[in-house]
Amino acid sequence: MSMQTDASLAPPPANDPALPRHRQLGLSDEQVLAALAGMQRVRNVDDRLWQLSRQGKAHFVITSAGHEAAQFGCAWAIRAGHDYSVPYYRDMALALALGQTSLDLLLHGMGKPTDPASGGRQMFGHFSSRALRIVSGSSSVGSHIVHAVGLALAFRITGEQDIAAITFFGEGATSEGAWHEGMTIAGVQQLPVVFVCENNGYAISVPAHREVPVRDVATKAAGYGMPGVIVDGTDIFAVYAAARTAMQRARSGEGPTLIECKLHRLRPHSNADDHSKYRPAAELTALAQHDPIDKLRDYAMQHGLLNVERWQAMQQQLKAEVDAATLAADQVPNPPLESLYDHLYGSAAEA
Amino acid sequence: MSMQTDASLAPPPANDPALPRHRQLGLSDEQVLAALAGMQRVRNVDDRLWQLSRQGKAHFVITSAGHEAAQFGCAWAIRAGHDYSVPYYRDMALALALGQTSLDLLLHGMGKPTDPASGGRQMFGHFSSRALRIVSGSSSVGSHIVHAVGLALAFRITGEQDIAAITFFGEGATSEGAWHEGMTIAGVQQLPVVFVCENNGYAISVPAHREVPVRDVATKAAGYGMPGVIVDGTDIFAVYAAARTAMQRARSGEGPTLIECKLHRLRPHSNADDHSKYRPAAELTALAQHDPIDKLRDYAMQHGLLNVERWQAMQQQLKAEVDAATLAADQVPNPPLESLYDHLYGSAAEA
Amino acid sequence: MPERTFLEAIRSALIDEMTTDQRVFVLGQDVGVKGGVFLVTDGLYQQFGACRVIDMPIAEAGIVGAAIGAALHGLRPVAEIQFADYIQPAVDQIINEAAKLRYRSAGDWTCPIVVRAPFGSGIHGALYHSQSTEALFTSTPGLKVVIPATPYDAKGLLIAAIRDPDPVVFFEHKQLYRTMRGEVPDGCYTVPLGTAAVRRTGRQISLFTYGLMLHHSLTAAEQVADEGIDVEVVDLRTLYPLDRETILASVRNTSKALIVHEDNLTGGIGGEISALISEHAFEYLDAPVRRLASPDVPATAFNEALEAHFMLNADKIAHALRELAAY
Amino acid sequence: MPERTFLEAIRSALIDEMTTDQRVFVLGQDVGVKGGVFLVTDGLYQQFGACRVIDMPIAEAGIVGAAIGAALHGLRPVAEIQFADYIQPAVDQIINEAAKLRYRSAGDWTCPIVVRAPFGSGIHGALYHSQSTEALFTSTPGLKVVIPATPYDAKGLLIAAIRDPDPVVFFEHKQLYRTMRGEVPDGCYTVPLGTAAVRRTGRQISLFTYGLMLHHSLTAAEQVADEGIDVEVVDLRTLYPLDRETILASVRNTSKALIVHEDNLTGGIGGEISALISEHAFEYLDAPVRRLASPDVPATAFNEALEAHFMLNADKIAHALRELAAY
Ligand SMILES: Cc1ncc(C[n+]2csc(CCOP(=O)(O)OP(=O)(O)O)c2C)c(N)n1
Ligand SMILES: Cc1ncc(C[n+]2csc(CCOP(=O)(O)OP(=O)(O)O)c2C)c(N)n1
Ligand SMILES: [Mg+2]
Ligand SMILES: [Mg+2]
Repeated sequence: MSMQTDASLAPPPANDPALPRHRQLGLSDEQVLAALAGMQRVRNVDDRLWQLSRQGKAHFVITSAGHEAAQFGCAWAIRAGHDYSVPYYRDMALALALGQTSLDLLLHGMGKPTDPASGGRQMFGHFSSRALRIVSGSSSVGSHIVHAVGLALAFRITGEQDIAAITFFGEGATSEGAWHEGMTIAGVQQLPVVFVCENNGYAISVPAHREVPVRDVATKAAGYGMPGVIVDGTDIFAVYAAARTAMQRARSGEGPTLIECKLHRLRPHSNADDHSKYRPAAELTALAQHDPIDKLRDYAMQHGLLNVERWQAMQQQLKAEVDAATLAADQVPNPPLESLYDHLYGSAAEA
Repeated sequence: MSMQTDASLAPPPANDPALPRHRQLGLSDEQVLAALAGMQRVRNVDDRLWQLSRQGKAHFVITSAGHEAAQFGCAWAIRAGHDYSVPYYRDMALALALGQTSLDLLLHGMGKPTDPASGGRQMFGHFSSRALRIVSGSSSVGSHIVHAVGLALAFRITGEQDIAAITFFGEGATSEGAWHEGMTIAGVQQLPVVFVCENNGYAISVPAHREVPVRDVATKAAGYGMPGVIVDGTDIFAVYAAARTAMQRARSGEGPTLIECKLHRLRPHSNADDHSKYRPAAELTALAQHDPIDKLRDYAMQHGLLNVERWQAMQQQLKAEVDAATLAADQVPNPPLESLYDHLYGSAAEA
Repeated sequence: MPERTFLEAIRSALIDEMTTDQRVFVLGQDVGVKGGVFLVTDGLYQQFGACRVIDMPIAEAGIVGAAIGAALHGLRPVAEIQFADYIQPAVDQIINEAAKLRYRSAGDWTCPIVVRAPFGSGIHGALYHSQSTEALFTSTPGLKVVIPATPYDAKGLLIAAIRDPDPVVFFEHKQLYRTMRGEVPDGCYTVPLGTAAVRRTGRQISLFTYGLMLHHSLTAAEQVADEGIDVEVVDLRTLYPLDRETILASVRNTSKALIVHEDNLTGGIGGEISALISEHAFEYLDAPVRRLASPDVPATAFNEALEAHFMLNADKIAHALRELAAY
Repeated sequence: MPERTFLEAIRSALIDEMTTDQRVFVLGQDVGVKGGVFLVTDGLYQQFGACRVIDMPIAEAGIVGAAIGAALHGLRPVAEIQFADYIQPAVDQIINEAAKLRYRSAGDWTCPIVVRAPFGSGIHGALYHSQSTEALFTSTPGLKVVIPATPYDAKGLLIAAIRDPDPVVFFEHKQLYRTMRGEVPDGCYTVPLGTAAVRRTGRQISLFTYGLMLHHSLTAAEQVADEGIDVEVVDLRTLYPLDRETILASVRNTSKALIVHEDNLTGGIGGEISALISEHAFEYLDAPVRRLASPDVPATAFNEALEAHFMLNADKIAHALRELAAY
């Protein structure tokens, strides 16, 4: 279990306004630094995948750059391996925060047979691990929400307490019929599930005002009988506070919550996309101001958790790590061809 | 074009609070009496269909009893043959209000080749007439909403002004993914379309609190960037006022509206249903108080539009009418068997 | 052994399996207090409670998707789609999600769900309460498609489907619900998925069919037996994956094949079976493989005369058998 | 005549038809400023404006449903589904609504829409950007399913589809978009729906195929030609309804048939074609009708080696042709 996920087990937060924000939330300095390192780690993997794609070694990259604080903030509220996470393709940072490694992600990106998400079967972006209770998804936008709802329904049926499911999606996904059906079932039955919208203002090229009929996705929550919360998705502490409250609500039987994290997609949708075609130049320039890693780094420095030297050392170490992971992933040979036919059906013994 | 549909062309309403409600809304005494007669006419057809089903002459009945005021109230705001109506199976009263006849409905119910809705192909409840711009629907709940939205999109594309589409559905249908997608598109593009929910509190046997996550369906409107209006669906004038406002909004380019008509299904879902199994006895007894025909009749009497003699005469005449229509429908012979293969594809000439 | 209708057999499967296995639960529209629009789940709500017999909103993708999610946590959901005609909004969940979960996670996750749906015509259901929609699912690796024809099989196959480690779409012919009776044991038993059953042995023609059409086919086989035409009738039971061995063994024996299904002719499972026979038993064939199916129109019409004209029956099947015998 | 890629041919069809007919418009995800994820609609937004080139929310049932509604008012919508893998949420609208509108209203209403979707593997798209989903639609009376293989046909068939009075699902193979070039006239012309094209005449084997596989098949036919195997290659172009006459005429001439498709073997259109041939040309056959198709797994894998192993190619087709010739 990753360090981040311990946060939700932390002692009740000390709400002393004199304390720095993370201490108010009951987070230790180490936890903050671990999150910062994790966010930078995943950004390095992101960088590396773009590079590998230009080299023809990774055929698909879908970035999490700009979304890291939202994903790490939520991860603090998730007990990986206990609560279920149902992510979407944008959630590389979440997968790492929940316990997957850079090597895991690179094996996935390079389609290697030891890819823990899919054994090299799925395109990059389909994070999965049964051990960590990260649920395997398809690429079909919005289709996974209902699985989180079904998991929550299962807890209701078995009578399990103190457990929740949490699912992630873009604002574009909230237009899908399946999303609505999942929200409806969760609302009718007041199930222990948390819905996290990573609202980056675009569905590929389509700006939010052409795909979402309201300014704030959180507004939609009222139609499903659940609270809707808006947070700054580039502020890891704001996200954590909202996610923790929502998960606690869910775990204690008070019902579902919709959290909207407002944030920015810092890079094109994928390596097949050129966002300069549809995003104004000024908007692209301004993106640098919305980097959640910079924000957390500055916070850590301001509060004396970090200094320039230590940050540089951290970065160097993380750089070495991704190099090593890339090398290791690259060396994994292709699977035997007959493995194409494996895992189509189970055996009766399983049941 | 039916009498009811002329109402929307009436002079601006006289808002004198001293006037009876229908006059305040610009409706003449004749229009009110015509609506009352229409509602009773359709109730008679309803009665007759149940009877015919017991005789094995109509194989499916789906009642509009209890929904008549909502449907007639909306019909006053629709210019049949100009605006498009996209109904659902519960909308027999609407079909009649828009210009279909008792004979049309009985031909449909008896599956006759001269059934104007489908030539005897569809089960009863699939009202359709291109001349009246009543759009043919399937039985798939919620799937027709998007067609109304597409019609509204068409007006936008062609630049037609002063025209709107209006669609009808139960509260149960609002859980369907397709409903959500239609609402979303209408909201994003602010299209000239009106959504009317006939909320009778049940989806077949499932009570609203098990199928709709909010007390009022109108609450959902906010998530789609449109106003949501609640009206007493047994009060024809309240419905008309809301529908007229919504249609005017749509026609003048101000965008969509969701109207929720609260009302009661006075009979079982269909002839295949026994609602005593799932509705409390007290609720069934109380249904008699929610009959919209009684309400309108009492109103007409109170305001001197009607007296007991005239009401009795009206009823007798309507009874004779449905008898004659039944006889006429029953005499229509079956279609030639080869007609099963007609109308599968069009000819190039059509295009 | 107690006699039960087809419908009672299915209900009995649900009750017995829910009693045996706490992981099993039922969800769908009107399955609770009402007991389902056909009363298949009648009494289950009272017996097992609202937590295991769950009335759902009108949201087919949500129903199947929720079943998938619950299965991920180890439960055994049995989802009811009220009519096979309304399974379309759930196609994405069934084909792209349930059927691919095991494969896409290289065996890490599995998805043991059952999706039940009544199908077929003959109850005046017209275009949208009569469809045979099995062809939507018989080209999806990872899925199983099961259609029982007898009360005994209905119970045994449903229990097998619930216990199966993979997703199963389970179609039940509406006309069989109350008209078909047979001996059905108390308690749990299974009929294996993926195996066809030879319902009548014969030497001249192999007739492959399933669902209601099995019964019309057996009647037809008796009709032509008097004329010296000896028909072997095979009940496919599982349409995906097909029991190739039984199909091929039968046709190698008889040398002629007729496939009968209520689904439309074009694109129905008949084409696949015909192709299999051509590919693997060509040298045994004494005649073209024939298909008899519903005409290629959207579905049966409401009008009684057109409905009767649309539907297959024993006479039409007997006619096809005679033609094939005479070839 | 100008040379165009397959993709440019499709774009040219849209531009020419939108110029000619004001009723035609395009709707889908990212079709506007971005010009579509494959750039098929690149420039259309600038040329025809936001009213006729409409970016839509991620709502496939909504997109197709809105197209249906607009068609009811007399417009000619061309809806784009971003990948054939995401057409599933729209299956209900296509099959239960569009395809049945004319029939269910006894001809009162009609539904002339086109639903375009890129399909097929070979671009490292793995399980959800590679599927061949045509089999979902080839059992639906009222619908037409069209799959072009050449730039000339892509334009002519698309214009014919737009002008057709009924709903058409139009699949475009992603691998052809940029790799396939050919002469494509300026201005509007049509290639009739429902007719197959004999791309290569031959006397020994009829090979039936469509889409990308046509090109692999033609290569394979050349490969085996040197060995004295004379193959007739038929491009089906319309999968529903099939051009039975051309199929049967060809096989009656050659006496052997091979069907090649990228879709999974089981449940693909191959079964239907094989059945048709068995039923109507049995006596002409000198060998079993053979099918060569993708293996029965969910779709191609992301791993390059597995992807290559999954995919059909000219060598595999040539191998099948040799086997059939030797029968
Ligand atoms: C059902 C479906 N339709 C379309 C697509 C193509 N597609 C992939 S990502 C995407 C945009 C999603 O936008 P959003 O939900 O806002 O997430 P973001 O990528 O912005 O994080 C689209 C349209 C898809 N994968 N699935
Ligand atoms: C897609 C779909 N699912 C299920 C059904 C079965 N069904 C028919 S009517 C109905 C209830 C609809 O309830 P509501 O929308 O509230 O309308 P009401 O009948 O109460 O007027 C259901 C579930 C259907 N026709 N279509
Ligand atoms: Mg987005
Ligand atoms: Mg209702």
